[in-house]
Amino acid sequence: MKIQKQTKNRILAVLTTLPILIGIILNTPLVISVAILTFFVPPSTYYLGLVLMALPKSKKEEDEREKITFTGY
Amino acid sequence: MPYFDYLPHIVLFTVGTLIGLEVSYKWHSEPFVNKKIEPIPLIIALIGGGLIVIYAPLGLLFLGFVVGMRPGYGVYETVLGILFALILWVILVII
Amino acid sequence: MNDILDLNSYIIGHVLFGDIVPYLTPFSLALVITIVVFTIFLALSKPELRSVTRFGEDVVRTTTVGKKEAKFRRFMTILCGVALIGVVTTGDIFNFTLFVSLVGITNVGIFAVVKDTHVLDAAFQYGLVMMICSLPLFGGVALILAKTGTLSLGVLAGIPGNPVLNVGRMLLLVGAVGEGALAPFFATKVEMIRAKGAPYINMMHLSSLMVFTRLIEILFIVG
Amino acid sequence: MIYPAAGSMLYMLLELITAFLFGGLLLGLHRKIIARIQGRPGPPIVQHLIHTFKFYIKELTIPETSSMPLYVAIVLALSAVWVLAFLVGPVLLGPFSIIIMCYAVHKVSEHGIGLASGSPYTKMGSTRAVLSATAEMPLIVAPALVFFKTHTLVLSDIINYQILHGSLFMDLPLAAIATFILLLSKTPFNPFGIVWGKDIVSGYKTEHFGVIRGVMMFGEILGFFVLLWCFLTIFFGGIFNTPLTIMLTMIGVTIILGFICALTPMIAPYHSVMIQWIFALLALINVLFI
Repeated sequence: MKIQKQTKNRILAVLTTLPILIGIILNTPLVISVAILTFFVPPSTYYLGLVLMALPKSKKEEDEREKITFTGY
Repeated sequence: MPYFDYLPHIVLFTVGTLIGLEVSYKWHSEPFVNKKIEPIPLIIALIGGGLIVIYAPLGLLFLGFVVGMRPGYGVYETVLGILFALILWVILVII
Repeated sequence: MNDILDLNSYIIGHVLFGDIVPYLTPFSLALVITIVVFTIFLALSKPELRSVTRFGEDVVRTTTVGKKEAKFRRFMTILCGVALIGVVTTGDIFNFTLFVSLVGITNVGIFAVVKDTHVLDAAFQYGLVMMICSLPLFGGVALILAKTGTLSLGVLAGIPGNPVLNVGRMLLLVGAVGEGALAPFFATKVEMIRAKGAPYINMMHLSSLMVFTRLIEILFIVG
Repeated sequence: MIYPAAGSMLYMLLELITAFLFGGLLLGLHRKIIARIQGRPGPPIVQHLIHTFKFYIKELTIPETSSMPLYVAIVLALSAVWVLAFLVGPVLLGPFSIIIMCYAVHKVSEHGIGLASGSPYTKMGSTRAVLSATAEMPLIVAPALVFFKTHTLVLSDIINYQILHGSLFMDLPLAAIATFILLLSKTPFNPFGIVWGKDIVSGYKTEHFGVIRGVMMFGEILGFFVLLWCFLTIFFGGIFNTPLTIMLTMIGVTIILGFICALTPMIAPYHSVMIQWIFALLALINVLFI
């Protein structure tokens, strides 16, 4: 079974943001919070960015996306 | 003391500059030519300068509006606003 | 362990292993985690397709690292990571020098299979520098041992500095700089990293900078 | 106002956001000053932040020639390293040696970013990154001098020492200048910026756009903030030790940096390395005054 790219990115965005939220709620000890922030802030920003990027910004753009299929170099 | 004491200042200033950028592009769509002081930004700058002494984040929002205006616009207004804030600060706080 | 405390504020833990006491401070913990993460990612990455342009030709060629070559270089990369973990966690200067020379050997190993004359030339010169620098490296340690009677960093941290120790430190500095291809000897390194195979080359740069950061700490602790 | 407990996750996250926004504004100011000196109106001060957010909604394409997990992971490593440096430095006042390590790893990731895409321009940028790693020289000299003077490398102890004995700038002026050169070599459009020189398109950043460029800019903004903070705290810690004074001084230092960057041309690679070495050796002369 092949997961769609957008779904995968959404799952990863949630997975990378969750530890930060959990850390805020549970008030984790110092070393662990430093580790969590160091390891999860950049990937969470990356995956959130990927999800944001894939969202269609307007109706017109959405139509265009269906029309043009760019497959890379 | 933590740095995020100044988070409201920074956020409101940023928001102010963004609004200023948008609004001034609405006002001026022509190429940049005139170099004279405009009334509305001047009033906003003076309000900002006054508010800085009373409640700094809100003052920075208004000053940010003038700072963030289209490149070339709002320079004199900014300077006047900051000068006004300085004068007010000297009057209210030091004297 | 006063100098170690001055550098790091506290010690997370140490292993009593005879005279040699490997210890873990926030600094070495950060180093270890960095090295482990980098080693995993570098070992997992596939080598890039390098685009090459030449003067006088209007074409762009892409070349890549062969499968057999990549296999050996990946092995050397992982070995280099393991040696680096040794460099940053050890509590004994002699082990430090051994691991640093192992890092040097694996670095040459990473480039030994590249089929490119100028890269091999540069690797050969780096090997010469390494061999020459092993004399001051081990000589410095021998001086420190002769003066203080110990090689354990925990004990050395409490011994105040004196001229003989300073000479030992300078020798250690020269030796480690040569082994890790640091600042004055970076010319050979710049030639070597013109080779293909991004992950493996990156490991070499990582190794020399990690040796560098650990070296600073060791130089502060001794004396 | 209710504060989250110092050292808790929320506290650190808020500090991170503040530093990011403030650093972005500083880099925007830097660009504005350069433009003004060169007689242009220049972009608005928020432009750098707008750029960063803009890249988050741009399409990401990954070159087919790239070395795949590395291409993304190394950029994440770049920003993770500066997040760690920020948490250890300005937030927790921990050991300075970790910040040195972060700077070193930052150099490694610059190199890796250039290598991973397989483009000749990024390759050139990364080769220059290795070459300019010689700028690590002030990095060994400055902490060494500070350590010999204060007998500690823990930042909170360094600050306490300076409050008691006066700022270290008075004792180590040459080391401070060498560190300033290091700081200069990390600002955009600087004379030593051979790694992203326009003669090689954009240096190691050439192939990075879209979301990944946004993450990279996030890391760079934090890095600029951390380096400025380290410079001010280590050499002027006696005078500037509250957030307000530090932030105001950062604006001042950014203006000075802007003047320097606007008025100096880009130096050729070998000359750039040589000049940084000269300043590092000058800092070594400072040993005589301790």
